[in-house]
Amino acid sequence: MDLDVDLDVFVGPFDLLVTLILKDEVDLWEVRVSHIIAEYVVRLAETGQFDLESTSQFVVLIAALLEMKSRLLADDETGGELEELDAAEAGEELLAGLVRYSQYKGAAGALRELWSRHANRLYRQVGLPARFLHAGDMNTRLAPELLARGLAPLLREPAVPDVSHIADLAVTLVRELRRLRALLAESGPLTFASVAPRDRLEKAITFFALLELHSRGEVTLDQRHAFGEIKITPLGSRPALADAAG
Amino acid sequence: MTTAAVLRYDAVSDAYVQMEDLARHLEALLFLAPRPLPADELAAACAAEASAVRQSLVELQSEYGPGRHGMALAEVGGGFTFRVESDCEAVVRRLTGGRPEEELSPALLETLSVAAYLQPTTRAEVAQVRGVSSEWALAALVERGLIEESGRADTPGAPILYRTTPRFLKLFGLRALTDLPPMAEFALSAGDVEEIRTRLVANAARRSP
Amino acid sequence: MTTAAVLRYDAVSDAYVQMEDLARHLEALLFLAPRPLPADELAAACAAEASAVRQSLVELQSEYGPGRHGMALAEVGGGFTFRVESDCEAVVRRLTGGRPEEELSPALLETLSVAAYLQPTTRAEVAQVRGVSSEWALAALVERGLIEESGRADTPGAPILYRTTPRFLKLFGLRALTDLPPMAEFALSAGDVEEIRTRLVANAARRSP
Repeated sequence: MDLDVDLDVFVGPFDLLVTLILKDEVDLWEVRVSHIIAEYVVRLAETGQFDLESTSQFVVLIAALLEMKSRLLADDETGGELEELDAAEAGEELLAGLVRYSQYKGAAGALRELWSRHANRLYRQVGLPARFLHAGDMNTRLAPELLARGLAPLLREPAVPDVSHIADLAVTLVRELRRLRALLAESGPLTFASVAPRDRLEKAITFFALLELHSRGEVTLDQRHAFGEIKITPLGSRPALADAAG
Repeated sequence: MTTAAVLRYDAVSDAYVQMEDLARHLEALLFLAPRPLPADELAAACAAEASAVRQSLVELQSEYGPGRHGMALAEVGGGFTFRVESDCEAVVRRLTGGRPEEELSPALLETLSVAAYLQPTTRAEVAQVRGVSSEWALAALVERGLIEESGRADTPGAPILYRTTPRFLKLFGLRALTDLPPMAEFALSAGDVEEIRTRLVANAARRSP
Repeated sequence: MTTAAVLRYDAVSDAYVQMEDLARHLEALLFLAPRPLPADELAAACAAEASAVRQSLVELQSEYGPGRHGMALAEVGGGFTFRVESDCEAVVRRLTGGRPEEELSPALLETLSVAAYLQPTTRAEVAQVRGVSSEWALAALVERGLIEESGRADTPGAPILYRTTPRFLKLFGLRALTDLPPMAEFALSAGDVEEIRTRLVANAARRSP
């Protein structure tokens, strides 16, 4: 997939971004997944070509990223506590956060201004001549092994990132589509709980497959309340081109 | 052919005088030292009274004032140092090929401003203000010598504390941290805050059933 | 209290005059350069006639004559350079010390290791094997007197070469560079410079696809 993304922390091909995330060289925290999706949608609209194979691969990669990110979020390091707040309290807290943030953003602007005026001034960068560096002031002595240890990480061959599970997942989405279609053809309306696997990641795949069926007009989805059971109803023969919104 | 003489005009005695030894010593120190030197360090090296050093520095500063020499005496980064006069920079760059400092991205500047004003601060605190994890940005700022670790906080988990470096002051042309523009300058007006509140309320109303 | 004015006495016009731009440019170049600069290099940098440069140098040399300033302009080894006046050296000796070596951050130690094992090495090479721009780290090591410039490489752009200093050896208690500890894990000794270089470059390439 040759999608180029342009993010705060990364500019370049999406595939490379995923590789770097898996290698821990780009922090997933700082990747706005919504931006990537937006760029993908824009590109789809521009090219006008829809390829199920590559799109499902994209969706799976995005799902994997979201899953990894949601794990990080659950392990929140920004100190946000998952307390029950009423809407008014939450609003006030959000407001205070925004006001605080905008102040630092203003300060960053002032720093940029100072930087542009001062960063490239020329200072003399020459160490003191050797004759002034007498042994007397060197009362510390460092172990030479520190130098070997400093170089060792750079000499070690970096591990090849394990991307095998991504390839597996790509196959899984196609397989999951087939499985759901078969089940629906066989037994009619189903609930999500009855078809979803137990594993969280696989559950996500099933969900994406469902969304895919829905967007192709093959099923209607019905959920009465948040986090409630999702009812899946097949819409006759496929591919149905009728508007499947609902 | 000309003969040159370096003289200071002394207004009190109304005469041109040679530079005094203390000023010459300070000049030598400032020329050789690879970093800005605080007045007290200068005084200790010269074995001179702080007040005498202060006075000689003032003299040096006007002798090496704007447009006088190829370098000027500046107070920056917590001390005194010579730097090339801005109108001579082009000539120097032609010889040294010195590469300009790499630009700081908006994300780095934002992280740096949080670290500068809140210092010493932790990764979590920076993340909380910015609303995104800032691990990468903090690491990049450490790598560029703009912030450094300064021990650990006395809170659960003993997180690493960060503070700005003398190099930070130098690159931003600040004498000391107290020279940072006051935070109050960037406070939102009451009207702006109200506007954000209104927008938040409108959004919340749209979302709730 | 005195007011200071830097003036040159011009014998022809019998008047005190401000320093000319060419002299100020030369002053800036000589102030910043870590090595003596030959007259023709100075002329090229200033885009000035050799004869004009010669004349300005003579003026500078008498301005920065013995006993005038903290530093004097000297002609050594075919080039011009500022050097500290001998009667100011005692003061400079009293200055050293300020910076404890324990302040070698991980980034500085890594850069120092690369420079130590690969020396002589260039800024570009250090950046390549570390995967990050190492400009500041190299400058900080120069400032601490642990590495120094040692001429220029015989490659396009003639980049500056860096090598470790005698102070570096002293700090790590080494008699000579051949005493650098071997990379136990990789069966490499300090003598296997080419082997180390090849491995570092290959790994760097693998890390950034």
